[in-house]
Amino acid sequence: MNNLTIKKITKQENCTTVDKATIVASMDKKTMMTIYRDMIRTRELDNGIEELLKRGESITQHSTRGQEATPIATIANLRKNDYVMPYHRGWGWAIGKGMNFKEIMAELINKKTGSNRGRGGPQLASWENRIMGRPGIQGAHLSIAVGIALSIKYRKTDEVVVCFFGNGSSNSGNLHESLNMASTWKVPVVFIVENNLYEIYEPITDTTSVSDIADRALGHGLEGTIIDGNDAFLVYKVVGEAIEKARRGEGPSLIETKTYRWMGHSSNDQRYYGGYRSKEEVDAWKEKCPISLMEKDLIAFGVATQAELDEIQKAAVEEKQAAVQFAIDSPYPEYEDLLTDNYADEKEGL
Amino acid sequence: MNNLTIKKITKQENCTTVDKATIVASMDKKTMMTIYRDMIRTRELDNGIEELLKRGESITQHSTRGQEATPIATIANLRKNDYVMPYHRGWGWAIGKGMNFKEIMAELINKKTGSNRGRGGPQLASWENRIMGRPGIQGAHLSIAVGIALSIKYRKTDEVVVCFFGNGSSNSGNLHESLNMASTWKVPVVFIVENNLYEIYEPITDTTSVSDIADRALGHGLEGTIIDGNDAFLVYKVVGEAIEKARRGEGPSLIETKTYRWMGHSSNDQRYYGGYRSKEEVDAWKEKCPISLMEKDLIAFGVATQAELDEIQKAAVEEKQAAVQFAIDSPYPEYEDLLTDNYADEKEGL
Amino acid sequence: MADEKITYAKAIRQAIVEEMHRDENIIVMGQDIRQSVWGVTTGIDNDFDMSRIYPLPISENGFCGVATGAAMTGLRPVVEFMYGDFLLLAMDAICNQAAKYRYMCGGGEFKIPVVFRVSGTGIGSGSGQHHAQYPESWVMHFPGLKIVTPSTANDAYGLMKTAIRDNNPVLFFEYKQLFGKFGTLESTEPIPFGKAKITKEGSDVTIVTYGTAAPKSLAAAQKLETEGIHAEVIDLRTIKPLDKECILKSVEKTNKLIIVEDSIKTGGVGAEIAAIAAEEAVGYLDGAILRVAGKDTSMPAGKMLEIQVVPSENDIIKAVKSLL
Amino acid sequence: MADEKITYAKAIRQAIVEEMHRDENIIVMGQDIRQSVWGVTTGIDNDFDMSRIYPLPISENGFCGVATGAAMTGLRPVVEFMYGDFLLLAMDAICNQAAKYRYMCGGGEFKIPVVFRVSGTGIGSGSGQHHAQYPESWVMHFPGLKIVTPSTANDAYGLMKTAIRDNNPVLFFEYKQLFGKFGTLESTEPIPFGKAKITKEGSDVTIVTYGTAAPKSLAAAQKLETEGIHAEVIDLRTIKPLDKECILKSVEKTNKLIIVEDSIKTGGVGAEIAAIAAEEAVGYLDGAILRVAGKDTSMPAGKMLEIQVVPSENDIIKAVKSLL
Ligand SMILES: Cc1ncc(C[n+]2csc(CCOP(=O)(O)OP(=O)(O)O)c2C)c(N)n1
Ligand SMILES: Cc1ncc(C[n+]2csc(CCOP(=O)(O)OP(=O)(O)O)c2C)c(N)n1
Ligand SMILES: [Mg+2]
Ligand SMILES: [Mg+2]
Repeated sequence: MNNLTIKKITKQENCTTVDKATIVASMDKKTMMTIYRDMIRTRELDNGIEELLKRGESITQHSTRGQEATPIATIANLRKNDYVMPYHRGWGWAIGKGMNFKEIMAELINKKTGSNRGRGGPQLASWENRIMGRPGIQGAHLSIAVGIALSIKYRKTDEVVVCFFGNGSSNSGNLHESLNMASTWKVPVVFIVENNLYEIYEPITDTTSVSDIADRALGHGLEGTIIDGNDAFLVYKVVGEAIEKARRGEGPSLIETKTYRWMGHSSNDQRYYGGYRSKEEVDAWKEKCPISLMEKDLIAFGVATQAELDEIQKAAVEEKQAAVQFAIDSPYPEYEDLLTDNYADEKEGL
Repeated sequence: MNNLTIKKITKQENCTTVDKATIVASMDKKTMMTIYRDMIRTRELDNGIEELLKRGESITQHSTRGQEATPIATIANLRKNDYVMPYHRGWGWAIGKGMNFKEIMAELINKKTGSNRGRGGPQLASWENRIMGRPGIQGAHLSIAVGIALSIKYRKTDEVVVCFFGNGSSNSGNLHESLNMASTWKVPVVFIVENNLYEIYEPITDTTSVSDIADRALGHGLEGTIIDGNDAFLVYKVVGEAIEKARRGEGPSLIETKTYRWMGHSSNDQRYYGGYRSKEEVDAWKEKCPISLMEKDLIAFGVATQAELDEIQKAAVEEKQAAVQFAIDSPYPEYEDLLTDNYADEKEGL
Repeated sequence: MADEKITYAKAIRQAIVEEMHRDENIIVMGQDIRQSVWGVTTGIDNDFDMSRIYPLPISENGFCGVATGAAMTGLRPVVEFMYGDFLLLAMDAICNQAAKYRYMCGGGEFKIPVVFRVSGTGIGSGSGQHHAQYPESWVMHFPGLKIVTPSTANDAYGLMKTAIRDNNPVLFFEYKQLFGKFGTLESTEPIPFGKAKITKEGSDVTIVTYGTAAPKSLAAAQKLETEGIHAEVIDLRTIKPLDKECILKSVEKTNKLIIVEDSIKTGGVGAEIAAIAAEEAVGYLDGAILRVAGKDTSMPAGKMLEIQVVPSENDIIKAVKSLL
Repeated sequence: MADEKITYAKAIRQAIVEEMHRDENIIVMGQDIRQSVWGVTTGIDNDFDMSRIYPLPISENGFCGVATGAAMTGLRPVVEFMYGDFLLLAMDAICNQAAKYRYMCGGGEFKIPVVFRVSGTGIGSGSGQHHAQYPESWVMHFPGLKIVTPSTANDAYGLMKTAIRDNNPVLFFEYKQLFGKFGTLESTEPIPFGKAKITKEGSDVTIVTYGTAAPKSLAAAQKLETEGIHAEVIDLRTIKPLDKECILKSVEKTNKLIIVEDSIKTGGVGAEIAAIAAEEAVGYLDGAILRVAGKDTSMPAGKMLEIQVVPSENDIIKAVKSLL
């Protein structure tokens, strides 16, 4: 036996196409309008937050602008009792999963009426909507999502978890450990990585060994999927299939959506436009606005009229106005509130 | 543009074969005999450690038996000033890189004459031999290896680092973070994963989402390579190519060698034979003994005579006997020794 | 039952198994958990289905995150760290996530009933720097956590029951040197957190201790007793919550305080106890507060060496005498 | 130079840049390091080639391991943590590896000259639980590490120089609230570790403090002075090594000790200092040792809220008065 074997493992790409008309035909109007409405609402929420910032409020804000489609079209596939593990980029997941403007805005400026009683700030959570917390530590939520999926499997329900993350946190060891356990245990979690090509100021190439985060599925016995993250129809369809697969008990998926943020990383970042990114690049991505794209599609496919869409826009502005006012008018937590809830069932003295 | 693209990423395997005769022909006798000798010596070292254990010494020992080929044939490619980041499995890397029996055994029973002055125990290190420490934390060494490789690149030498690890630690987030940085920076490190199908008592399938650890290269823009880890000739050749690639500045590699440990995980593990593994499985792997295999090859290819091989065996036994005695006769560190070297340039008081 | 001898390891096992029978939402997780390096969960797959037993990969931070997520949604994971030292890998999942999650999310339904069994803690196997540390103080600083440090089979049993029933993340320390020690179970009831045990009464000096230092301290006190020195020994049993009242009351009686721990002295648990006493027992403290603790050094490998850097019975006796 | 005003952030930057010019083995690493969230290293790629500047991925444990390996083999990495809170991800690389590596490997040529810049520490941005902690005490327990906590531009400058020249792993804390504060550099020389600074002399009470609590403590002491209360304020500057002599000498004079820190009280740095004093200053301590510290709670988000759980000037004043 002197013929010795050397086995090489490489990656293979395989593209298929899907006709948008087919996707549209498979969806009901309500779902499509919900996706559109929630994208519009998310953008209005962003406007509202900017108003608050201009008024001098301090908010840790990572604008959603330009990235509305992925979270919202993803979540349009979910049921009320499905779980979402969000990450820091934007608030699309919050809007999509059912949080209202008031509880979000009040929380962001730390008012007692906020979703987390004012103390969570950007770490929005909502038990009612199964939004399971948004740690400030990038990547920490990935394994928590796997734990939730494990408990779903243990309880033998057909719930699923959707877990979002960025290209930046895909470099965290947490991703590797989480994908490994999720895949070994075949638990119902769908990982969505929104690859917007940057971390804070760093382009992905300076810190990341792959340009397609989906490649990272391969180290865990999974296949990777890559799609345009700005096309709500495509996201809805492709993620929807992964969610159904998870519901059927066939295990986790990793889907990468290519997208781009229009604004600075956070409200502190004013260098985003022609600083570490070129103006041409930013402008080109603005051309690919997920909202305009869907607007065109809805009209073109005869799903909605411009009047219907305008109505949605108007309602969102009103909702925003009311919420800004609500947040401003709400009280801060009392001093004592700051010290509670470190423990469940808490007694004096610990 | 209603044709939307879905890109799927999958793994692809590609086998090539190499004739052992070609490898043998390409190697000089000295190298082949060194590999054989160091495998024999490693096995004798194991015997010596067992003698010490039987005498009641407490040693944290992870027997090399059955896995001699990978570390030794790998290191046969290295120069004196190349670096080795070892892991806990066995002592092949120590022997191969040039540590002597005395400093190893004395260290393992915590004598002052040991390589690490008696305080490192199984955490063998040797600055002289560029063995850069063997943390007890599985996977912690992976990123340290990348750091050494980074400093090589910075200093513009053609040194390389070889970093060994087990299938078990391949589940650590450290692997992901280390491969990512190594690949992004293209630093000269060769990762060798010895996949012996088990962790302590767990078969790989219970904790690990892939059966081929080499798949994990794909998440970092690298290709994976899989070979029989018990064939010294094959290991020498395939790893040698990766090392040369690293020397040329062409970046890191990940090579998986399939192998098996004959003994328990550590000296405490007596369940290894027909406990969590079947007797048939263990016995089948014993048939694939890397030392017997090379012995047969050396004779068959006319590289060495049986008499030469016997001489090597005899010398190793003598070396072992002397080292056991040396270790036993050596003194323990003084109490004061236990408190030094927490700091470099240490002064009284810190 | 009070007559049956049981080891510390088996007492922990018994508590876990009884709780698992009581509540089917309890699962156990750990590296090599069925065969178990320390013998605590060996063969647990004979008692329960594998759906309740999770062999874990070498992913300490990841698996603590998993346990946190599972705990948040109805399960009660009992997770083993094979060695205490490995906690440093999982500090984010435990101290940034599990500890803070409820607070961060606004309280309410967010609860994290998880037990992190920090097994194989301390010296005893001679395996060196990364297999012999005392991590109790690493986690003491973080609100949201509870910390249990049993020194006997009985305490380990009763406190494990409480730990599993608690709705918060609990770090449960299990010590290598104690696994084989026999004791008797005094009751099948859980032992409440935050109640120290006075293992020996005395009037001359108060010795506050926990974990592996507790049996040593008691032995030292018993020797001192034969010399006519009456030391009171307080075994804290839980570090968080801490039974401050018990300590202060004892010091009020003895006027002297020594803290004994195997952990490294600087920044150890003893520092916090000394600081509390220096702040609150001041009217009745007479003399220095002494800490008898591990040396400020990385842990040497080797059973013969490691033992030299933690306090001995004799160190405790000397400290007591120096105060009187 | 003594007249030129410079911010704390720029002082750190200047020290790094000067050292980098002096020694070409120094490299800087950090997430988004060229643009720099805190402004410390912004534009450093104008001063140095990219071979000396490493933008880092979100891989805190991994990149600290990388820095350790690079440090062991001839480089002197200066590594930024964007926020102090992220240290919990890298505890293994720092406290198990960098801290113990030399000891574990037997000393000799094994040296780890690395500076971990724990930047963005403490409150100031209102971003919540994971962006506002005070991690100094998390690392205090580990032999092998040094810990620097500068409160002024001058100290930050001089201590950074020492940190970079030190042959051991150094944690260098940089505080959000201090980045914009102006100061003057008194000298271009490094400031030695382990030498506290008495920022105000006094005879009535000793206030020991560090980091962000130092300016508050000084301000409180100055107000007290106007009321005829003479507090002595000791700014530790480094926590490890700790200038015990300075503390004990001051307490010998004042007989009273208060420790002020923004960190959570339980298991904070103050506990260790109180314990040392309770053990060693006992002859001349008169009254309780008080700790004025952060509340035992997870940090709330929001600038308006976070400020409420750390001590105020007024809390310090009240504590002093309660002792007199
Ligand atoms: C563990 C950790 N490291 C660093 C940070 C600081 N940080 C916050 S967001 C961010 C970049 C994230 O990039 P990405 O994941 O691509 O998300 P994006 O902001 O682009 O949507 C960084 C480095 C953090 N919050 N947590
Ligand atoms: C971080 C960490 N977790 C767990 C352990 C305990 N442990 C030591 S060896 C081992 C199994 C390692 O398996 P593998 O990497 O396959 O190496 P092998 O022993 O099979 O050669 C485990 C779990 C450890 N030392 N470090
Ligand atoms: Mg991004
Ligand atoms: Mg293995």
